[in-house]
Amino acid sequence: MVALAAFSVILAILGSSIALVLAGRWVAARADLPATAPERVPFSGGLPPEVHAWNRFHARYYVMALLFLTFDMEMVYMFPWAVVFRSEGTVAIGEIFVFISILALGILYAWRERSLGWS
Amino acid sequence: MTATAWWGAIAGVGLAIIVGAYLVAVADRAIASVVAGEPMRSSILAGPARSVALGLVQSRTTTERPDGAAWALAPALYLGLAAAALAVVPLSETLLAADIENGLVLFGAAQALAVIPVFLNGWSPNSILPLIGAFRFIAQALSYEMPNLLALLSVSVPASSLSIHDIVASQHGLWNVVRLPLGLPLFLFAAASLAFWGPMNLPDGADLAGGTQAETSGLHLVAWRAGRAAMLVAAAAMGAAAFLGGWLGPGLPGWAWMVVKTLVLLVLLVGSRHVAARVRAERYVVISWAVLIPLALLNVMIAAVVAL
Amino acid sequence: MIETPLAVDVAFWFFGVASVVTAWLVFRTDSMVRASFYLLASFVNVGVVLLLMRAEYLSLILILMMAGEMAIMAVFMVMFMMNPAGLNPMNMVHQHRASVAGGVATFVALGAVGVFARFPDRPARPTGVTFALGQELLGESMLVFESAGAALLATMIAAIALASSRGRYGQADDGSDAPAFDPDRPFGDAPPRPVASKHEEQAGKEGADDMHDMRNMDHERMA
Amino acid sequence: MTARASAGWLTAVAARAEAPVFLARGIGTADADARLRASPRLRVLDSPRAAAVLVVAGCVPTELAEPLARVHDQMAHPRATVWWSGAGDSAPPVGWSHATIVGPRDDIEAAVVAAYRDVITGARCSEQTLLPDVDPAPWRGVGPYGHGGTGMTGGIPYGRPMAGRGDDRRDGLTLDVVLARIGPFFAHLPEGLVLEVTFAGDVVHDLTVKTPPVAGVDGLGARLPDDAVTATMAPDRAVPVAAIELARARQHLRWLARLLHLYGLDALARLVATKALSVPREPQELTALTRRLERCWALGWATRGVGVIDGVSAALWGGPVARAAGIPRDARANSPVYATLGFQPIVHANGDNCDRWRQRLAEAVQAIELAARAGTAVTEPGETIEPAAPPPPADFGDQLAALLIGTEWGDAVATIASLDPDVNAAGYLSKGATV
Repeated sequence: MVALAAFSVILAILGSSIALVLAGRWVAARADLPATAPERVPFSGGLPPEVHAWNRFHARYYVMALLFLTFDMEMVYMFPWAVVFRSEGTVAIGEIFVFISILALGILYAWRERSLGWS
Repeated sequence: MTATAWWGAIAGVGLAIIVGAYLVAVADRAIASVVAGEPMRSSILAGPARSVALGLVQSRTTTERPDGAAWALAPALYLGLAAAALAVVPLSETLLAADIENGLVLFGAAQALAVIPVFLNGWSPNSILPLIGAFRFIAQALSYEMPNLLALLSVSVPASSLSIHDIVASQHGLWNVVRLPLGLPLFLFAAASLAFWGPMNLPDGADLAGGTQAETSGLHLVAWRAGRAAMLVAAAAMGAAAFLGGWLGPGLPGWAWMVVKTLVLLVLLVGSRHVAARVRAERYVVISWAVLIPLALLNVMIAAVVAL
Repeated sequence: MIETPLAVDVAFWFFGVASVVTAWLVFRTDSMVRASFYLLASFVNVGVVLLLMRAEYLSLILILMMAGEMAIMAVFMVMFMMNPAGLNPMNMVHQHRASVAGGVATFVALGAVGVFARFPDRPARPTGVTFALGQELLGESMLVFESAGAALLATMIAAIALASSRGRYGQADDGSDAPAFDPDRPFGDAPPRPVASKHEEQAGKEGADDMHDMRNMDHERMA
Repeated sequence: MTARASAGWLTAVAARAEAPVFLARGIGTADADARLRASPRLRVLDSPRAAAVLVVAGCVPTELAEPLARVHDQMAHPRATVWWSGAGDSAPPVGWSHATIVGPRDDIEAAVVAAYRDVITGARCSEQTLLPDVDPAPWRGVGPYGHGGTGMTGGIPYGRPMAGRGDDRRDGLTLDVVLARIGPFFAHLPEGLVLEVTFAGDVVHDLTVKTPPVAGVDGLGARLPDDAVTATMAPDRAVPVAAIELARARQHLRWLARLLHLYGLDALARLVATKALSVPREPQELTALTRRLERCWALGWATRGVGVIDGVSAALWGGPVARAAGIPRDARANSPVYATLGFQPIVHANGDNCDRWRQRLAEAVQAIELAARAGTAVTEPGETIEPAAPPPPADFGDQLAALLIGTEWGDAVATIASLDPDVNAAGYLSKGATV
């Protein structure tokens, strides 16, 4: 169970820094006066907004996001391969070469279809 | 792991984050005054402390209908993830906050999770300029997470382990920056992109009037800047451990070498802000997919050949 | 029975319940962004429970992948769902009775497996999970590894072909007429197209096609 | 006296920090930006939220008073205002009685730092809200779903409507388009310019230029020699060439400082701002700066091929924008006194953002050389002077719309900044466009 103690350190660090920042923020905000209506208007140079800023934002990189999903999957296989590579020897080189070239083909196709940038 | 070691680890990482963030602010001001051709002034050392005091004095502004909880969580989660990422990096052979067998994967997970608070910091104020900054950052983080992970992966191949302690130990004879020349520049460029520092500052750029922090002030802004500085410190520390041989080095004790190497990389990362102009979002994303990821894959192949 | 210290039990129950609560919140919240990040929180809690079961690599890689994927899900949900930030009330649950019945049924089934099945009494090895996975990948299930690569390539090319609006040959909808929306022109009844060169034909289109030419103009400038 | 100010030592430390300043640029004070940016004791911010001191530079016409009051209210407490009257010494309107008044020639830096120190330590109380505290979007809870909509859409939730859908120009997805008015005091647009931008994502879907009608600006006709070069005019008196060229160099350096800040190079912006305030006599200093910017490949990489203006529209813009697009039109070319000084117009080729900043930097270096060589040479009366920043063409709005529709917002701001239209000088603001 020794290794779990290391993870408890990580969770404690994460929890304590979140708690510290939220507590500091709460203490600092206690002395603030409540914001009046003009103070709450979002800033865009001085004029009030017409509509809520939250909208169905037309993110232009949706094709690149789909490409990212497949590369995220690739990482799942690459980490274990990296760990056992030295003990497996040359067969592992061949295997990863095939794996990487298949995925590089995907990037080449995406780049040639000009779908990596803003569509 | 005795209780004292447990508390010592947490206090140590907290201290490292605070000192590291302060050093980032001081280095930023020092390099700025050198580039601007001004004489060194005492306010460079005391400046960050004064701006933190200003943050405590200043009130926290809000917008008409924000997503309050998400807005409050954003800087806190970002600082927490930076601290978790730093906790995995060993200071010396024995001084290690969290000796985890898959330390590299945890560092990658912390940097991947760090996308969420930056998006929330831009999404929550319900104001158009931060919103654009938030969506820009997702494009940037998605495309620069791959070179980051692949650069780290190439380092774990010769060490045949994902524990950063073993990776540093595997560099005993030869540092990885020599063995895998492509690795360090790729990693620094990708890490600076994930921390959106300097030329990669798309989400908080001046063309969006401050981007995700356009509606923030007071302690929220101080926490946000501390989180960004902490993420830079984590990236510099990981770069030093993975590529510059961590605590290895003649003469000085282990932890001194690690601190020196981290500071060198930190100054390099911080200095990039005053050297290069901000990139254009579209070109920058295409560069990652078309150039950096193939290079990173090539780097993994080189690591495989080298490690045979 | 595997003897686990108290701290691990407390952590297991805490993160287990947290995972269920955040999964429940996914359907109780109006905002799409909050829904996707509650789902991420639920996955991260499941990741930590995996950690307690000593599957260290699987939990960390789960958290790493889910972070990227939930960010993408948030972007897509905000883009295509109707209520990006929950300012209007949102109700994502349909057929209440059927879904409640389905939920209870699956819980009972899984609970039964959990309680009555005889699990092997061989605790997972504390370290070296990644090493074992690696040997498995390079050993018997190398076929799985390589076919996964081919499957990933197939998904990549399919996603790009379907999603991108313009390929290297130009607009994806060139030559196909948008369905007519005005009632008096029945669907599919495209006006007879004069025989003309491709470029002239686009210029000749009337009405809302200046948008089309604008896009072509952008297209040339973009190329 | 907010309760916070009583924590003595904390405010004392905070008072010695760099004063966060938000600059609201009105009409007439051209070098406000450079003066504040050059000072190491101030930090000029792009958003008023984190600013403690609002500096109002120049005279703010009555139409911009309401947006100015809103920018003032958007600042965090404790806040102070410094009214820096430009050429026309207009006193601040009635609501601003608490502001510090600073004349055009006084030391603005000291005044801002003093105002900041007083307001942080509590010696001067934080300014209250100027606009009436009535909720601008009052209607929140009416209708079956508490917002007047039906089912899960529509209505005015929390008093403001949601964005509507619109067909897209680039990839045809009909998603939301957001109408945003990028206001008169946006840091990187020309003074007083209001852009009504419809965003489809971060791409500009539609753009109309709305500049507020500014009555009474024409009274600024009598321009100081310092700004003689900003308005196309043929003065009936002889003007020393050295004064014209130094003013031209100063105008270009001011503009370059703002552009470098837009691209994130804050330290370089401060360096160029200090050079803009005291224009160096010999050109070596500037040539070193030119080499540094040329070597900064990222600046070229970020600006190459963006905002290309060529052909007819470049000729309409005139001045450095035309010369950067290859049109060698320069009023100085056919003036005899410049011929004696051996003046050759500088021309660049492809008229994109990159060539425009190279053009202006080269012209600044050339202007300093001319000023050094000119000595006491003067222009003849009635000879037209080539303005450093000529007024924008008449159809400024349509030009911008044609140029920027379909581009990403970052490129759009960079392109507008690279044009540097001097909206005030031509009295352009007095054209009847409503906010």
